[in-house]
Amino acid sequence: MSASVRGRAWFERLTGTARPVGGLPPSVLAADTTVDGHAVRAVAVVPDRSARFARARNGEMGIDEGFGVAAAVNGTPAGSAILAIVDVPGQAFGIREEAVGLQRALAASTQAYIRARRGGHPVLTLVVGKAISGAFLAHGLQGGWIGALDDAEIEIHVMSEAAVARVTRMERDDLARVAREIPATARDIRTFATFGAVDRIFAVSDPDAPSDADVAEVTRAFAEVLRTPELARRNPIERLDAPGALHTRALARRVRDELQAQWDV
Amino acid sequence: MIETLTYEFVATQSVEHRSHVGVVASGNCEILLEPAADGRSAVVVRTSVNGFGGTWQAVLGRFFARNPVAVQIEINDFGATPAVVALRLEQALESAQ
Amino acid sequence: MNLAWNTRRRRKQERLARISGLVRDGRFAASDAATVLQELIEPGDRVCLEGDNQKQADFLSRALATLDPARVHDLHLLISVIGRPEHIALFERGIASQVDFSYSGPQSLRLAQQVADGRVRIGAIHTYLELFARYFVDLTPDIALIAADEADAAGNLYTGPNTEETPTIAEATAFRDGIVIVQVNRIVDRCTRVDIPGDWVDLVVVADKPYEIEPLFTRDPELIDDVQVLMAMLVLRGIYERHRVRSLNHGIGFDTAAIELILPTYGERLGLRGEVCTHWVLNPHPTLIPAIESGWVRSVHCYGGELGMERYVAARPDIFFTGRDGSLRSNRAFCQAAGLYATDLFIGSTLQIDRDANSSTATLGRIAGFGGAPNLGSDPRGRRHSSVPWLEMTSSDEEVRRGRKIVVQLVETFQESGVPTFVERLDAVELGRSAGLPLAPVMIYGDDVTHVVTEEGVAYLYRARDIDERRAALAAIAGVTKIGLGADEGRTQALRSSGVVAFPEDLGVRRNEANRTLLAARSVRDLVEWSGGLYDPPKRFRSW
Amino acid sequence: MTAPLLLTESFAERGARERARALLDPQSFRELIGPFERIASPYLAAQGVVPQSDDGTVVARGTIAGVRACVVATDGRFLGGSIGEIGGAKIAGALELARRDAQRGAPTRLVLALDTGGIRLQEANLGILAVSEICDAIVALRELMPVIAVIAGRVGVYGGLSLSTALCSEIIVSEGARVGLNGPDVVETESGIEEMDSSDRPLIWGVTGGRLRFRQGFASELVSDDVPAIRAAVERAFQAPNELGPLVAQAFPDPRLERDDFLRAMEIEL
Repeated sequence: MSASVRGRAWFERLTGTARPVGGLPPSVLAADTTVDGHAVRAVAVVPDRSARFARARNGEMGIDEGFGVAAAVNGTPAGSAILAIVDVPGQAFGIREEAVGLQRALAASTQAYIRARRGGHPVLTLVVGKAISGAFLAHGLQGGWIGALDDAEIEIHVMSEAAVARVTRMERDDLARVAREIPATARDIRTFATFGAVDRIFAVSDPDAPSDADVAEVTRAFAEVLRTPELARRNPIERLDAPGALHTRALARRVRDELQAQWDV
Repeated sequence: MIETLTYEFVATQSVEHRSHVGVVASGNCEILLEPAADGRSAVVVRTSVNGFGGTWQAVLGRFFARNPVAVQIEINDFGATPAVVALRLEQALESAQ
Repeated sequence: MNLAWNTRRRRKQERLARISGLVRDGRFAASDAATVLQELIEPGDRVCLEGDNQKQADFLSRALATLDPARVHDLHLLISVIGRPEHIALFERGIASQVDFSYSGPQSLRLAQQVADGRVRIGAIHTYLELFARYFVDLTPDIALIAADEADAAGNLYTGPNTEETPTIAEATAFRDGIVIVQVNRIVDRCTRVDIPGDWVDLVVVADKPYEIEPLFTRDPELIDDVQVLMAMLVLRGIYERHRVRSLNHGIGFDTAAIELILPTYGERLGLRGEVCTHWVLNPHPTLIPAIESGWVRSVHCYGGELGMERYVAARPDIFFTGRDGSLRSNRAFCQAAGLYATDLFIGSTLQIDRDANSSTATLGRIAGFGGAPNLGSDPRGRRHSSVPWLEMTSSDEEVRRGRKIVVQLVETFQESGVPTFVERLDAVELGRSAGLPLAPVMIYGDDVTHVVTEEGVAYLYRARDIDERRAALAAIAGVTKIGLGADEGRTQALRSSGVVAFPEDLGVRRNEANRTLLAARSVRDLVEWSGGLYDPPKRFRSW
Repeated sequence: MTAPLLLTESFAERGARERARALLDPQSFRELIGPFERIASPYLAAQGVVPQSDDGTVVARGTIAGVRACVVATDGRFLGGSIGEIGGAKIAGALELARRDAQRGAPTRLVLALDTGGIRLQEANLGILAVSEICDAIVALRELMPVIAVIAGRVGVYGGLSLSTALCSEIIVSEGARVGLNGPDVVETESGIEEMDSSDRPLIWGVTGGRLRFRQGFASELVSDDVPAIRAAVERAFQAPNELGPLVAQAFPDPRLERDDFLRAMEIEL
């Protein structure tokens, strides 16, 4: 796998000369910057060729990344918003990670985002690359406001296509056909957005090397959100009320309604 | 893909309750059984193993020949053998009586 | 006429002289194995290669397969189980051209191909006991390649819990001037116990690694399903309880494992402990542990051992046949004889059964054989001791009468994926024809079968008055197979009334009770717990 | 002759519904959105899979030790206990309602009896969204009262739900259960058989089994596969202090060690 450059590129363009937050593993970037006068701590997970866990060198969420992102988020200064820049090809697929307990490391960052958001920090997410599975759950999907680039390289799913093929015993062609027929199995950002979790899709000129205009547009959008910070403090359940979700997630809504109706006798 | 089969049988007896047994797991099936009123039984089978309509007919025919109960049955099948199906049917009926 | 009475002995001395330079104190080096075999073995020799059900003389078989076919060819291979790839390589490479055997499970497909290609001719597919018997008549080995755990300086051998057929092969070879070559795992000062005396042994080699052994008799209780529990209940009530079966042999399937596992639960409730299933002829099945621990079992004699059961068996010498060292002594020949003559019941499964209850596990394109089942699943006409179940199988009131062994076939009416078990004609018939065998490979002949059990009920075939009633009884429990659909409802009712057929309700077996909670152990972990930690299952069976 | 095993009531043997029933006080079981309401996945048939009428997830109300309770149980036998739109909404919805009850001063004890291989591939996008809601709802409920996870099935917990499990206040595991993020076959597919041989059962249980998770302090109780033992553990768990601090890394060996040396340093038997 060739390591993606996007996470770092967007992080650097969006944080500029801001001083990096120290004490984090090299694969976790964090810096305190400002957007339109609002304090923002940006956090990204990037490839680190010399990471001590061999299975977490291409930007995957591993042990150090999970606890590292958690530390970065937990250390957010009071009053500051958080920006998660997402380009994560997946969690680390390693036996050492499993033995140590990768679920706990990724729960650490998940919980950090949740508590930050529920504690009043606006949490924004910008998906600039892959957002796969446990890695996305642990870094990005707990954002109160989620934006994404409009780009074919962006992939959102729970498992690589090869692994899906193995587990479901379906051919790649069949998987592609199913993805067209059943949006729930698609891997592209536009389809994902129909479920109500994506608030904004940005058309950019070069996702790998964002232009000044690209950065300006994204920054403008952030500023808008931060002027109405409750937009970035929305809890995930509120996505069910997004206009798209009324239709695409009707079944989930119905289950909740039924549960509520039957909860007490 | 999934095959859906429907069957009807004449019934003379009734059951008290509805019942639910089994699970959609390999070699197994889920059965939902509900009382029906009109002296007829209706069965819907959904199965991932195609081409065994005759076997289903025979298994269900034998079950209703022994137990002419007026019920609606829904079977969600994942390759259960006739032995498993027959056992689950008996279990569903016993729970419903 | 110039008569010589010791040609075999002389030839043996000549052969051994050819390799004397490579042998020291009766041993040769592993690196010389191929050379030694090449010098000793002559074209056309009968070579008995120890390939047991479990234990394999794999070092020697690998060496044999590397020999130069220009020098060593047309061997007549004698082997219980054709189980390893290099066994087939012997035919592929032209080293052996004829084979007499019992079973070829894992290599059955490749064996059929070799036969079709004309590279090997099958003498016969035997039962184990039959093959061993022929070693003492017309198939005496010139060379025996066997495996043992330990050898001492005098060539005494310890063959461990998996002694299986090693002594039989060694005896047949050694006492008619064949050459006995043993691969051992190690040389010791003093054998743990002597299973084979050193003067039956000619040559010893320490193998490059311990012999291969497979845990063939471990059935994970997690994989037993409710239908198998139902059939186990039917067997217990409809056969064991009814006929008071004390001595018996079980096949190795999950359905017979289910019977073993409901003895301490369902059997206990029926008050059958001490009344049935007391004396067993059986490998040390882990699934028998709960019954042993609950006091059901008086004795178990074994064909072979089972990986992981060593410590448990050693700790239960009242039950198992064990040596002074404490470990199991198995012997396939004696155990097969015991199963034939001294047990009242055999029960096992099959893949196909026809309307006359002939059964076979043979499928097209494979030549598998049946191992011990045809022997155990047959009525020994030479039996002269009586027992209640044996006598119950016949109803003659004449002055001179005999009893009959109970032979049970236990099958679900359909296999997984909708394949019927009851068939119009066994695949074995076509298979026998296409492989040029003089006999269709029938595992158990219908006229030996006394009972057939399916999830539908029990057919008491021994009670049928004639062939027509027999077929009707079988059809009555054949479910919705083509044969079962041919059953006449009225006739079935009559057969139930006359006791030729019994449905679960006739036997007091409730289908709703048929579920896995009746199993005394529901996982391998449970078996370990039952054994008090003495059972040490192989890795592949561990899920904790 | 003593036969203690004959007296145990296996939890792992049961389906989800019977597990929920086993954890609730006798006779208190009441299922919500039961199978006869037939809210089943509409996405499976087109992918060649027969749906199950409860989608493999059971929600049951009742009492635990006399206190209002709700057990959510997933069935590892149906599609590996995978979580799709319906199962996910059942879990998240129950957590949200329990939080509402707690805010109203009439708390409902919530137990997640999970047995799942993770998010259902056939409904991937809906599953991942549901899991993000579940994680959020667990943390939100934990601010008010404990959330207990019981992992004692044949599958254990893998995938996204392993994160949710890690967020619970107390985690009860059995020896036969496993907790990991990536299933062994996924690790083998993605990283090769040298990394993980998915047929090596002792290795799998060694690195993800209940015994290790208990030794690591991830699980608070290691229970035998016995209903009364698990019920007792659940009651104890509701008494434990519900501290909601940050999850921080615990000590582990240098990951640059060779695989087997690393595992041995963790005292994992190979």
